[in-house]
Amino acid sequence: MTTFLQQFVNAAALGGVYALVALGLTLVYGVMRVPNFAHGGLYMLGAYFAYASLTGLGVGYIPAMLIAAVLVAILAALMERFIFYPLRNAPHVHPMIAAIGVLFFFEAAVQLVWGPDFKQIPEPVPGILSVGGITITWQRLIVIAASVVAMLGLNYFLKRTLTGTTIEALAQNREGARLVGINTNRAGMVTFAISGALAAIAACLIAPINSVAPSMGEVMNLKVFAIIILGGMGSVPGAIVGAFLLAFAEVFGGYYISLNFADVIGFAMLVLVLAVRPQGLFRRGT
Amino acid sequence: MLDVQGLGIRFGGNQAVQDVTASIPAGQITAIIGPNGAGKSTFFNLISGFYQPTSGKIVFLGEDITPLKTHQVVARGIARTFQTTTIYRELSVLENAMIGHRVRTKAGLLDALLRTGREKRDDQESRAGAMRALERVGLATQANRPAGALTQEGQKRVGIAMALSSDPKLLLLDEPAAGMNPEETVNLMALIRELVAGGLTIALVEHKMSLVMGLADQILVLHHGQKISQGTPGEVSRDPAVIEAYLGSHAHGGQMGQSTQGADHA
Amino acid sequence: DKVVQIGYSGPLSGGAAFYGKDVQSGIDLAINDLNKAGGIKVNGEKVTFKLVSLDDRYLPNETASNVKRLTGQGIKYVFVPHAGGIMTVQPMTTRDPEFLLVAYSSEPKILEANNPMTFMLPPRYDNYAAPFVKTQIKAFGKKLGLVGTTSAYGKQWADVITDEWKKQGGTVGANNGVDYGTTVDYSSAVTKALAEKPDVLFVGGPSQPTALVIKAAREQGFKGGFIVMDQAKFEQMETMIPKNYLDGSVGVLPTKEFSGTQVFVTKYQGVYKKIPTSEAALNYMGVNVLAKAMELAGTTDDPEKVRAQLSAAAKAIPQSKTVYKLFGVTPAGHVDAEFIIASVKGGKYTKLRMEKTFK
Amino acid sequence: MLEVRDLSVKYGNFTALHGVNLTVNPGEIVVLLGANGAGKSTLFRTLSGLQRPAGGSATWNGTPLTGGKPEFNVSHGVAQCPEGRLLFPQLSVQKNLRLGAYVHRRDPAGTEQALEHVYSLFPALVQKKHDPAGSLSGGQQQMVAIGRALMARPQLLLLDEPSLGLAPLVVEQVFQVLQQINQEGVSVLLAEQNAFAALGIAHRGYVMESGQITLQGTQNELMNDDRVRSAYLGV
Amino acid sequence: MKPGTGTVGWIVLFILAALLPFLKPSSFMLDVGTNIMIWAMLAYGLNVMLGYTGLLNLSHAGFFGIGAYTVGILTLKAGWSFWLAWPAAALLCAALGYLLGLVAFRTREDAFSIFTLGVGVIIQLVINKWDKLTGGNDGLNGINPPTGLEALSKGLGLKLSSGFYWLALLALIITVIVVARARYSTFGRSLIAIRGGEDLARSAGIDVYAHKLRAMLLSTAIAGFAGGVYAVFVGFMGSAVTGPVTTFTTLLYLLVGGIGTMAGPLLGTGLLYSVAQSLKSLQDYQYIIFGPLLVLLVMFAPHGLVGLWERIRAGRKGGGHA
Ligand SMILES: Nc1ncnc2c1ncn2[C@@H]1O[C@H](COP(=O)(O)OP(=O)(O)OP(=O)(O)O)[C@@H](O)[C@H]1O
Ligand SMILES: Nc1ncnc2c1ncn2[C@@H]1O[C@H](COP(=O)(O)OP(=O)(O)OP(=O)(O)O)[C@@H](O)[C@H]1O
Ligand SMILES: [Mg+2]
Ligand SMILES: [Mg+2]
Repeated sequence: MTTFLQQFVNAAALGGVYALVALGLTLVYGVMRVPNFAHGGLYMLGAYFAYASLTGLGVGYIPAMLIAAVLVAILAALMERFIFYPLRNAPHVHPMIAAIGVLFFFEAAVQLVWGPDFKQIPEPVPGILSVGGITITWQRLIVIAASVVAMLGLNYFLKRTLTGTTIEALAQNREGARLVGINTNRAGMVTFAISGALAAIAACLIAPINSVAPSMGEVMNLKVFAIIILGGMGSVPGAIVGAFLLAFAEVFGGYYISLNFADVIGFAMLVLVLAVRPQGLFRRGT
Repeated sequence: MLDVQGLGIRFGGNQAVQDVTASIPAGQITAIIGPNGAGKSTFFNLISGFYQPTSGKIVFLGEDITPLKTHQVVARGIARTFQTTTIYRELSVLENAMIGHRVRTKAGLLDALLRTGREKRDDQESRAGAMRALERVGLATQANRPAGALTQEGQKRVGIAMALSSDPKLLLLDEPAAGMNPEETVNLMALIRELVAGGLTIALVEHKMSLVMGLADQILVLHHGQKISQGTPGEVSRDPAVIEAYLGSHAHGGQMGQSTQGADHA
Repeated sequence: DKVVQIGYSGPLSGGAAFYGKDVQSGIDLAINDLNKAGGIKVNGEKVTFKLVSLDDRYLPNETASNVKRLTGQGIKYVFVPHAGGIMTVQPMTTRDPEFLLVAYSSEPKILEANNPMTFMLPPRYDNYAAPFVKTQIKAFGKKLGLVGTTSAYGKQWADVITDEWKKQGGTVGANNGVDYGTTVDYSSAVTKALAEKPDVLFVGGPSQPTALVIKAAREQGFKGGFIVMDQAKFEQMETMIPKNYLDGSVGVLPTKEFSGTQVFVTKYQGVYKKIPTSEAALNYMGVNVLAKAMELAGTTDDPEKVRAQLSAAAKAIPQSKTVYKLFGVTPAGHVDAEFIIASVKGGKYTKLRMEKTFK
Repeated sequence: MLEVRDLSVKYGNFTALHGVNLTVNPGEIVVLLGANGAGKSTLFRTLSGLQRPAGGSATWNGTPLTGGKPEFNVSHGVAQCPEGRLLFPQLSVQKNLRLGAYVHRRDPAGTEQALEHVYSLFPALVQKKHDPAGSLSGGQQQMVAIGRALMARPQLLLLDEPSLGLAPLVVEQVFQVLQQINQEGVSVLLAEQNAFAALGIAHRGYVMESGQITLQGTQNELMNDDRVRSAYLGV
Repeated sequence: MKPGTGTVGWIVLFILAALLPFLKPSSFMLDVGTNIMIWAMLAYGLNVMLGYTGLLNLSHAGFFGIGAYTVGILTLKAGWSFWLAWPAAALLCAALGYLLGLVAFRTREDAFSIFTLGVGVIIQLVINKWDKLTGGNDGLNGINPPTGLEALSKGLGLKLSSGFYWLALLALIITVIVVARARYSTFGRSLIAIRGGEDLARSAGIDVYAHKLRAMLLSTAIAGFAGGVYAVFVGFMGSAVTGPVTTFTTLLYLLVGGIGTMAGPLLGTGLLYSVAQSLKSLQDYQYIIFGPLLVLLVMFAPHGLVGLWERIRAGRKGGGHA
């Protein structure tokens, strides 16, 4: 029983990690339909910028996170301006390939600057919480909480604020959006900037749990794309449910079946869900 | 030719088509009219197998086609066009029509790979069938132009040619005259008449009363998904329910434009 | 004057780049040392070296391609640091053109291929099993849990340790290995392994994830010992997690703790600003042995002759050039050196004795 | 006042408009007639800033409209109900309409009022307000498009074939409303295939052929012009 | 549209390519040539789905792997001749592709891509974990060259690498013929219709589902066919090449060459593979250059090399379509 509960907590923490990364992507992929494969790269850069701020500038954890968020946001906005915007009318695979090119570039650049070795970001709140034999580190609790907060915030932003609606409108019909007076250039950049900032914040929160390495984004990339489709494109609650679902499938699949096949189980569940509900969990069928 | 019985479909809480029983007689032109959102396009979508009805039955030439998939319905001889012009803009006019002919050919992947006699025959037949259709709509000379380069009206004709090349017995046209000026509308009416004279049965949805009144042998009126009237143009345009729901002052004028002007000056 | 090119095909980008780079740094350092010292004299001619590196992203087919390219440029000595690549190119060594394959991988199968042109640098990992198991059973108890990485190499390790553990009378729980390269959080694997209440955990993969596994186990209250696979380096792990977490572990002694390695360690740190691991040290050794063998063979063009002189070369050069104490090279092409393992207690490394070594 | 001077527009090497001259005086309804492909939509797109001209100018009360920034044009009082509707298919009808008032986002009260007005004009939309616009029937979508343009509360309203796909009764209403808002001071430029209805409410009109204005005149002049009668009125 | 025009060019190209080994190029050159042809075949297979049918199947490399492993396992463990195992591998992939399609075609667009991505990951992981059959992480080592290949090369006074080169060329020629025939046929035109718009194709009377299934079958068969050559060529099979990364690489080749074109897959693979090889010596800088290069290619040659060529040929005549 303790083991079961411990696994439950583990799954929740992993779900939090997935959700945090997926939420940043929801905005550009789920809503704007831009398959930004460089999102994993932005996530990775976020971790490195924070690392550099911590070790190079000697600032604290929170300032480092803010610096990283701002830098990555700027970078993401520039990407929108110079790559995705010009490709807005091209078929889907074009921006996807361009994004992969950017990802290659980011990884190589980071390796050149910081080397290929793993880096450490220490936990800002070290220590563990232990209740009745169940343990969880504070950092993981923070991740879970942050993912829920980010989800609520993002959902509110998209569904209840005008800027949010603007983003959705822009994604669904760019000309229509311009025609009602939306500055689509700016809105597009703002959207990417928000997504970039979310990626960086996610990276800063997750880095102390996992490692900081040039390939850290790649590992996440496929999973978070899958999560967004699993939850239903454009649905923020869907993304978070998808994230936790995948995490639980992996953890409990690994626990009851075989750890060797944990990843297989995760993707098998994805495939299964899509076979039954092709439009994802949270989107109404058309 | 086509009989529907108790046909209905709901989208969530919205009963878009409800308990419609009607028939489309062979060799005639049946017009379907009704206010916006009455369920006309949905009615066509049901017949062509695009949507599965939630109730009712569709019988075509004595066969129950309700459960059939769209391509099977087309194979039985029902073709259609869409309300907004949808064609393959980047393909040539001829290719568009050839795609429409696909349902009459059998050659598959294996035939393609082995270049069998069937493949060669089917290919020639597609070309011939497509050209026949293009001639019928008057586009034969434009066969090799990209369809997207044609005018709106030309594109509408491409859409009709695509439907015609499947050798249909029944043709469903959804607002074929939308966006056409009076002159073009008259041309279209002539085309439709010709098609019917050639043995085709046509059902069409249209808001242009000049066309409807000038062409239809029979009119079916939908409102809120239900059939509220059916009859000859004369009968329908005198039906108070139809006037109330749809025609308004147009009931008495032939040309809708004139009556608007009249209302204006009133 | 003559320049001899040394080929290298390893992962220089992607998830394993850190590993490929570490290996490359050892080769590079040795070549620079040799060149700075004015090169070597072969048959009266001055010979310097040049490294030609190609990225293979850890993919054996890329390694094969790279090796063809390198040998096509007339290169006769190629370093490859992963078992998959090594075994893919082994059959090519004796085809025209011939070349000497310097293999950096502790996989015993490399030797089983009986390839006459292979020169294998690290000790076989099956050497470690017996002393590791003996120490940990004695110190902690008879129940073993497995949370190693699931790379080819990690799985072999797990098998060897399992066999040895049973042989010495212990019991082994289910294998809860996970891929250290792609796993985002190790907690659940650790939880599963700990559910069987093991006394000792087998862990290991690259240092950083290994440290995270150890951390997760300690955080979940594990008090027992660890058997750490040779791929993970204590000297790197101790910078990542609290040192006391490592207490009760057995693994390979950090390079800097070997006697006589200080010269190398200082030199390496001066250039690369980081602690050298055995990746760098063994490849540094490999290049030096190779160079010496060329001197002894009196040729740089005939890899077969050079190969024949490897053992003599190993014995002829000082420890400053081999880093570790070398006894020679076996006829099968395997380095015969003193390799020491250690257990950690109170942050200190205690050397363990090896009773018998496979060569 | 809308002043279009020698406006030319090119798509690649194809010239869609050749030096078009046209004016809409304050408070006027002006109709633009033309066959398919004449260039009407091109002119409208240019006036909204969606298309950059190759030459010439277009100004609204002296403000140039040709800067290629639609948002600028809308905020200066020029709104369009475009060909092809350009709705946001997955957003609800209500959100589509509200976005029409994007330039008035600092005036929520005015927006609410406009919204009420649009709903009263198209009661069919009331029960659809929470449905995604893409699920509506063709005619209902056209209503949303017109409604969205009205939401911007423009001084100059550009309508590109607003009656497309609308039931006759609704067309009648739309034209009545156009007259009504025109009387409230809004200038209207209207492209229509339904020439009778359009000329019926217009003060003046232009005829465009192959990207050029070939005829212009008052309502009466056009109504009685033989060419117009045969080509556009179908008599 | 007219298959006639290009045919002569293709024949000349293939004859020249077949003569290349007699110029005695280095074995590395031949190796590059062989690699290009194998990956180009994979790209042709992907093109059948993406270029003609408009669906991005991200499990494509999985079928390449299944084909390769089938050849590896059948020749190594069951003692089959390569010449028998090879077609068997293609057939197996066709059958599996068909089965996958039965389920996968319930989804559309991005969901289809992600669905197949999941399948691709599963295929790779299963290959990786099924130690008994596939050798797991160790892979399959020592897959022998096809019988007769060495004798053929030696007989002509050439090395084995020439033999592999010809084998790949033969396979490529077969692939190109098959793909060309499929494309320029009644069947192929229907695929193009599906790519242009599924709903429209359906209402035009095309059995969309059945056509997609057949396209998938053809595409995966080609992938397996390419995999078979790969297995004997490298002589070693590891699971790494069977994963989505390989699919993405192939996608790159296809995009750079020109999606939906006949020459695109070969051109794109040829260019990118060579560029990647020449960048290799730059080591740390290879992706610093390769990444932006991709971005530039996508932005300034959106229709790939073939599109670029057509634009140049159209010359000053202009007429760029939007
Ligand atoms: N896919 C769908 N999902 C939800 N609602 C739908 C869908 N298709 C149609 N409807 C609804 O069904 C009703 C009928 O629509 P339909 O398109 O059949 O109308 P119509 O009679 O063709 O109108 P119009 O003359 O404006 O084209 C409308 O209220 C519409 O909103
Ligand atoms: N994006 C474009 N690229 C190239 N040519 C175009 C483009 N848009 C329109 N055209 C061409 O410009 C000409 C004018 O088109 P426009 O849409 O302005 O005509 P219109 O008068 O609105 O016609 P309709 O009554 O069909 O709406 C046509 O010949 C059309 O083919
Ligand atoms: Mg309709
Ligand atoms: Mg127009």
